[in-house]
Amino acid sequence: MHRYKFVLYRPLQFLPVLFGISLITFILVRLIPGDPARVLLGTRSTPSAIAAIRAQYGLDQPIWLQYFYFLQNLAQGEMGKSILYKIDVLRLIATRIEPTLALVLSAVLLSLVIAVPLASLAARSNGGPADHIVRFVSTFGIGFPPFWLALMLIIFFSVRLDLFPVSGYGETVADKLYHLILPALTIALSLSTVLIRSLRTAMIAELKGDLATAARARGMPESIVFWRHVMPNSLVPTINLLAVNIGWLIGGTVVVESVFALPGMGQLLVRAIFSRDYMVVQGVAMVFACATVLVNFIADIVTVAIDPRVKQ
Amino acid sequence: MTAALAPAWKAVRRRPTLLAGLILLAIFLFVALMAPVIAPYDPILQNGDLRLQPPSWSHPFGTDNFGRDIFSRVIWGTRVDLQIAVIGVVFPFLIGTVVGTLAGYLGGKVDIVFMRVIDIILAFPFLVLMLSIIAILGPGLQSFYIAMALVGWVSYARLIRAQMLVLKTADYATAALSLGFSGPRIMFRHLLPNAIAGSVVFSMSDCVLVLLSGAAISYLGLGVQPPVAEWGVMVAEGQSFITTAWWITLFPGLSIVTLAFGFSLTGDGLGDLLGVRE
Amino acid sequence: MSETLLSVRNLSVVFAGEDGPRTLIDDLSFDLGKGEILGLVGESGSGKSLTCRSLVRLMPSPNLTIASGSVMLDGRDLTKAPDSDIRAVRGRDIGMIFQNPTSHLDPLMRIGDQIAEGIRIHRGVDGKAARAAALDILAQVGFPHPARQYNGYPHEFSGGMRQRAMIGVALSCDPRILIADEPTTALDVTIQAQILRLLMDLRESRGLSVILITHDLGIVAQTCDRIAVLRQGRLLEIGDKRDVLGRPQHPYTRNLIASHPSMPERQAAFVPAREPAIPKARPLVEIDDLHVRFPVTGRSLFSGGPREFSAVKGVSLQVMPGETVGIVGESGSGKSTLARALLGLTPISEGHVAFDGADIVTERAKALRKLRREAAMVFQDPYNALNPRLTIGAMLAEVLAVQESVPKERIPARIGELLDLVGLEREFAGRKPLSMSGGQCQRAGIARALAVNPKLIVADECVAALDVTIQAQIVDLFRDLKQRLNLTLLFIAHDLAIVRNLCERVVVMYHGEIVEEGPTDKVFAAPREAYTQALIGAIPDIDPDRPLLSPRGGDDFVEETSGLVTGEA
Amino acid sequence: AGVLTIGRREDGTTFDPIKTAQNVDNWVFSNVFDVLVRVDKSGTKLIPGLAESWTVSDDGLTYTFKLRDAKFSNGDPVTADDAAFSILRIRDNPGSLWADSYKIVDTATAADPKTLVIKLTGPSAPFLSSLALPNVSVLPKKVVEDMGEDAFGEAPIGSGAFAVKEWRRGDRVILVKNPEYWDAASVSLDGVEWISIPDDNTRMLKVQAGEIDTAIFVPFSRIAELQKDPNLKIHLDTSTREDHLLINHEHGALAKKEVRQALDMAVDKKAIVDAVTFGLGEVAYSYIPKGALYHYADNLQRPYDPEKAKAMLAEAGAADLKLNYVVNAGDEVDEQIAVLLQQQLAKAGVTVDLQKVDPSQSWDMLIAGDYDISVMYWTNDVLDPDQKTTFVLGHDSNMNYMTRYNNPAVKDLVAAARVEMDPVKREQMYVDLQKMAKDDVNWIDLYYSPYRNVSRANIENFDQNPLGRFFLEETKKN
Ligand SMILES: Nc1ncnc2c1ncn2[C@@H]1O[C@H](COP(=O)(O)OP(=O)(O)OP(=O)(O)O)[C@@H](O)[C@H]1O
Ligand SMILES: Nc1ncnc2c1ncn2[C@@H]1O[C@H](COP(=O)(O)OP(=O)(O)OP(=O)(O)O)[C@@H](O)[C@H]1O
Ligand SMILES: [Mg+2]
Ligand SMILES: [Mg+2]
Repeated sequence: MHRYKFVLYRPLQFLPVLFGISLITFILVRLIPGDPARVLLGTRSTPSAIAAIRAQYGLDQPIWLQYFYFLQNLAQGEMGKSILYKIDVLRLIATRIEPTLALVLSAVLLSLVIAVPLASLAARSNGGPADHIVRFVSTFGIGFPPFWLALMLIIFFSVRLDLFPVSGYGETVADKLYHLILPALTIALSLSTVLIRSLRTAMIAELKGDLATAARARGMPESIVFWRHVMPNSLVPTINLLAVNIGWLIGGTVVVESVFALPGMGQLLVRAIFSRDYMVVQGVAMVFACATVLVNFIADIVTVAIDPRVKQ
Repeated sequence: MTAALAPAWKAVRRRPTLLAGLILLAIFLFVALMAPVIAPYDPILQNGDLRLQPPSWSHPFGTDNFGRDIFSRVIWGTRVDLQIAVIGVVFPFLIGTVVGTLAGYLGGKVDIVFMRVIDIILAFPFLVLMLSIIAILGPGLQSFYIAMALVGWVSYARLIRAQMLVLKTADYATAALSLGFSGPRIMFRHLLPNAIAGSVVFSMSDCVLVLLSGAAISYLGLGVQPPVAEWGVMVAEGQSFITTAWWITLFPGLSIVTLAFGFSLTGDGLGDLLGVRE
Repeated sequence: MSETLLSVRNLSVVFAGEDGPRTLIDDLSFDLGKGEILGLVGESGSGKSLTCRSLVRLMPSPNLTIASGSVMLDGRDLTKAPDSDIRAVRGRDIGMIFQNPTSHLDPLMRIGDQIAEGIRIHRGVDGKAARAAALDILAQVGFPHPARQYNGYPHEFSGGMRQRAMIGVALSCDPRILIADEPTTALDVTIQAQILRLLMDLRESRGLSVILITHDLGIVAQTCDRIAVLRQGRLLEIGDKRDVLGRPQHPYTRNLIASHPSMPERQAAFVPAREPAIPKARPLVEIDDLHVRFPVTGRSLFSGGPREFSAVKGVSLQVMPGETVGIVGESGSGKSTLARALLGLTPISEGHVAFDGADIVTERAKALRKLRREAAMVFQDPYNALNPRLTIGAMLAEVLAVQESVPKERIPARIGELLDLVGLEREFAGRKPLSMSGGQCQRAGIARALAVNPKLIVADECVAALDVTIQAQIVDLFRDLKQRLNLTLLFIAHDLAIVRNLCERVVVMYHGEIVEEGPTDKVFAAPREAYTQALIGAIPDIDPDRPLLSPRGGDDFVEETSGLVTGEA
Repeated sequence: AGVLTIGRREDGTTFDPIKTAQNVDNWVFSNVFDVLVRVDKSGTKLIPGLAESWTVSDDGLTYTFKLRDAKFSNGDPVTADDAAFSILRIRDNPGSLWADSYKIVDTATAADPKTLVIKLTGPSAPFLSSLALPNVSVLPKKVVEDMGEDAFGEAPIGSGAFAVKEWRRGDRVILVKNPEYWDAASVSLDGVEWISIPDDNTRMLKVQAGEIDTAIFVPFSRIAELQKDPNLKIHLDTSTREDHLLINHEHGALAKKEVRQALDMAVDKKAIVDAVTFGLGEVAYSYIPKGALYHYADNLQRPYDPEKAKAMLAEAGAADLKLNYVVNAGDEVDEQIAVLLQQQLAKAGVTVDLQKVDPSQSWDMLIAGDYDISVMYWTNDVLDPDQKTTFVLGHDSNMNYMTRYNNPAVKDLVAAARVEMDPVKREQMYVDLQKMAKDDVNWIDLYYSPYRNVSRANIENFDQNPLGRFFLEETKKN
């Protein structure tokens, strides 16, 4: 099983990446003009109050020292304290991570459920009416701004038809899933257009390719040619594309979270940036980065599992 | 000139997708260039008496909450949005091409360093970067371009690098080397032109991504400075009227979708023409 | 001819192009007997593959249609049979094996499963029985350890084994007719001989009828019963191989036969004008105990095993000015690496290479300057060797400009001269590689090599990709240039026949080492090493009466390539 | 009976009242904690809270409060000790954002379990009303000390009408009726859920769909539409919010009073009220908003007259005035005003460059004086006008709310009004201040606007006072 050996040593390669990200974020957020203390105090801020708050959160220390403390904390599995929420960043993130995770997962699943059959349909009727319709819809669908799409879905499905809740996040698992349908659909609609296009192209290439020819030359029925040979081979390039997109999604759900009032990480991040809650920005960035790295890692594992040629 | 274009025209004519895409883009370009002539009203002039008028003959797309003519705003917005799509892609494209070429061709340490940087950027949450840069430099297009350029080049670099890795083993690269051609000459004159097709095709879908990112930024209220007419901002601002004055969001929204459609079609067509599979 | 199994009558295939229809197969008729091997030969693009695909209606593109004619099998016309019937014919009656096993085998599926799949579908048996049958087939096609190799993936096997697997997959449906489309073009001569032998054995044991497509007359001569010669979609002649080879009717066939490197005429054309190498001259190229190692990628931090792979291990060689040296050896034996190392294109790990007295290791700058101006390379794939975006003229002009070998204003004239030298019309200066044939591209590549006024030309497999007739032309061109310009030529090939009739001296490489070296005629007449014997023995000779393989000559080497090759880098 | 669900923009940040200055937090504190002294519904009168009654010594330095029999939600009685602890804590705690406002407190002691004595370092007219601030709510000393501040900030114990049952961060705060509340009998709701729904559209759609009972922060643009819905009730409650245009008095021509007066005349406030608030706002003419104590209704209103403004500018030598206008990004209303003002000022020959910046950054720019004009707003936390007056006109550390307005006479009057204990004299002083500020144009008053809330038709008594407090203990869900 030496093909899978990278599972052991790859995580070591993550460390420099995460270190780089922590450093860049650290510098970046401190370059932003504005002061968390002032944001906290709002309109009634006075210089003495500001100085007190800055001292309390160590913001009056030299920046390299602040970074040193940050790393020191990190080594002990801590990420500092939120200035706005007054609790540990990790605890704060723990309370907000689930909706984002659930949203991304369900959106990805939903987009696969939409994309795989449609791409198959289009590829198999290459040049036919079904193909034209799928191509048109997927090409056209790429350009919809997500927040607009989201509002349209709410107005249509929730207000007109009263099928789904307008917004929010439920309490029980079933309730949560029910609340996630529309937000996931919003993301899935745009994600699936990308997947459809990639998958369809790969499938058409495979259907015309040597592999399919060889299978047909053996008298294999078209269904076997498609499902056993064309499909797996077309999936390989799509997995990577999907991984990249999930990476984007993880940090980019804020608009959908905001429209559907999902108490997730995206909203946390935006508010943290606006209120200069340095530690929270830092923590969320690290979590997002870890998630992205992890997704790519998983994609690599899946690719290796599907495609025996790939060596990492 | 015409003679040189003839084969290109022939190639385009045989591809309805490409043709449709190019025509769409050409229309937008025309509208953008001719905006002062085409637009019936001043896009930023407010008229308190004409607020929230539904579409009519005098205001085909209606008016917004300031009584500004949406049709004129959409037309002027073409300028800004075309610019967003193009500039938002050109810089990443240039940076990515150079980096990808160097990393792919030179390999070794250069490659390792660039690949690590790329790893970091890929894992870097885009939103953090975008919002920080906007916060640092202030909202507006230049911050947006910078943020896009800082992140966007990665895709191009990766595409070009992958091509370069293949092409540098091509016999004509070896031949050039054995003939004593300089590294830059081999990279940029011989290999790059053969490696770039994939990036050109990708840049079209990238234009769409840039447009949508711009719209998302507008949603968060960090888009272009008012009162400039920009579609993303128009959609975002018109949101509050979505149930009462649908036309405020619909027309700029449709413009984004249509322009994106134009880029996608062109990208598909180019991919077909250049034999690129994404 | 034995009882007719398949009968093709007046077959025409038309391509509906944008500039109107084009007939690609024109009124083709032939029969295939039971248990017969029919050879289909012809230059590239003559329609060999298309003909065979038409038999089972597997057109490569929907724009290609069978316009007329019939293909009769068991009294049915396959061109008119319904789709479901034709599907039953494919594989079950007519199996196909293809030139490129890598792309025709499913990379994601185990070899054994690919064979079992056909068995399950066509014979309707369950998984277990299918597996047993697949193991049986694996053994039949020469897998030494079927049970273990059943679970291998295509990429884990060598090219020869992949081709065997491909044949196994075709056999899984138990066909009566096997169409083999250039099954050995991508393989080394020794492996090629094994595969051809396998096909002949299968014909014996299963009573298969085989259509063997090839462009190598030698292969046809040694394996087929009858030969059909195709050109531009038309059948020029068909008949018993002895008749066709011995008394070719059509001038094109005669030309084809005359071009074959093993033909006596072509060998005679070689003038052993061994102007006794001027003894006082020092060698132009001196290679001394050269080692080239590549770092092995894909090894993890923790795994042991070698970090390096030696492609060239301790090679020493001297080439005198004006000499023509052939380097032969199977694929991967290090020929190209040696060539690249001596041109300073690959870092040298150990040892010395000197060009015209300048050592590339110790006096790198000087040696490279000399090399870039006095040595040039010609490559295997004529298309890949030319930048597709530059016209031939632009390409040559660039070389001349960079080398500053001629004054700027003389460049156009010089381009003309170069084109003349390699026998290309001057109008080719304005053409791009894609609008040229392989042979023309190869000439342009040679022109580029000549543009530097070289003392040394290294030709790496420069004719392997070309049709025999073109091959012969290029070889003649080299011979001519060599004499006119007093070139030193290092000619790398795995086709020994060509080396035999072009080179004075031959070097045989095996696994990165020189195993034999000497004057061509001597080596060919009396090879010392078993490996050389095997190589030579495996050359398909156009003489139909020579056996395909010198009896079990290369057995020592069969083992080398038959196992899983996963251990290799 | 029933649970009232309220949709708001943002989730709260903490339940430790001294550590936040955000309205989202304060509005919930009012329901969970109780203060010694409350502000009534009109927003202009102090009424008893936990203190049943109080007396002030003649020198105005000693306040004695009599506490009522109240209990925290954990059943412990509310004692004077708790009250003293809370007041000293807001003054002394390093994390307190309000320390400055309570520096006036010298000592706070429990004379007996139900009697609290507070001594001030000097007389202060606004002191009593500052005790109505939710941030100085009475906390259970023992619980805070046992749990630790941080833990208390997440799961607080208070003596308000409701108790925190669960806080799902980013999503909602779930409150249940506090049976120990001293007036529990009159509380009708079983509980309240404050739900955060950041997107304005979604929040409105959610009430329209009946998924929540009420929503606050209704955008101006949606009022008319929602009013038509028979299932909904729109609540436009008087607020103390005032939007104004800050002017940097130190920048060139803006130092001249005439120039500022000209700008005041060049701004068509009515047009802003119409376009931005859809007529729901009211043109502002004093820095003390309508609905607040000592508001001067007859203050000067300069007419809109761009021609005259232009002439005045020319006369003052500022004919081609160029102004740098810092706009808060992401605030729909701010951006709209900016666009309008730009066009209006252009009519008076003033060129305005809009510079949109992130809100947290605009603060820095205003403080640094890196602007010419900028729109800001202020909502009162306390009934007494002193707090705002000090910030805006008192020449304190904030440079008169970043305007750098400088008028020694005004400065002295502000200080005097702070210690004037006679309400009648004091009112006159504030009227004078309003006149003086208007004359100097310390800034340009733009408009007053109401709180805009919407509820389902079955919700009764869903009221907000001008200081923002929701009287949920009176709300009924039918
Ligand atoms: N898909 C296709 N579309 C159009 N023309 C085709 C297609 N495939 C093959 N042809 C044309 O058909 C002719 C015969 O091609 P075919 O592949 O049969 O040649 P071949 O004899 O097998 O050559 P080679 O030795 O190179 O394999 C060629 O002229 C080729 O250009
Ligand atoms: N850049 C490289 N990195 C790693 N290994 C290499 C590299 N180039 C060549 N090799 C390995 O060195 C060995 C010799 O390769 P080389 O190309 O010299 O063989 P060859 O004799 O020219 O074969 P062919 O007939 O297929 O051209 C092969 O096993 C090859 O895989
Ligand atoms: Mg062929
Ligand atoms: Mg080679």
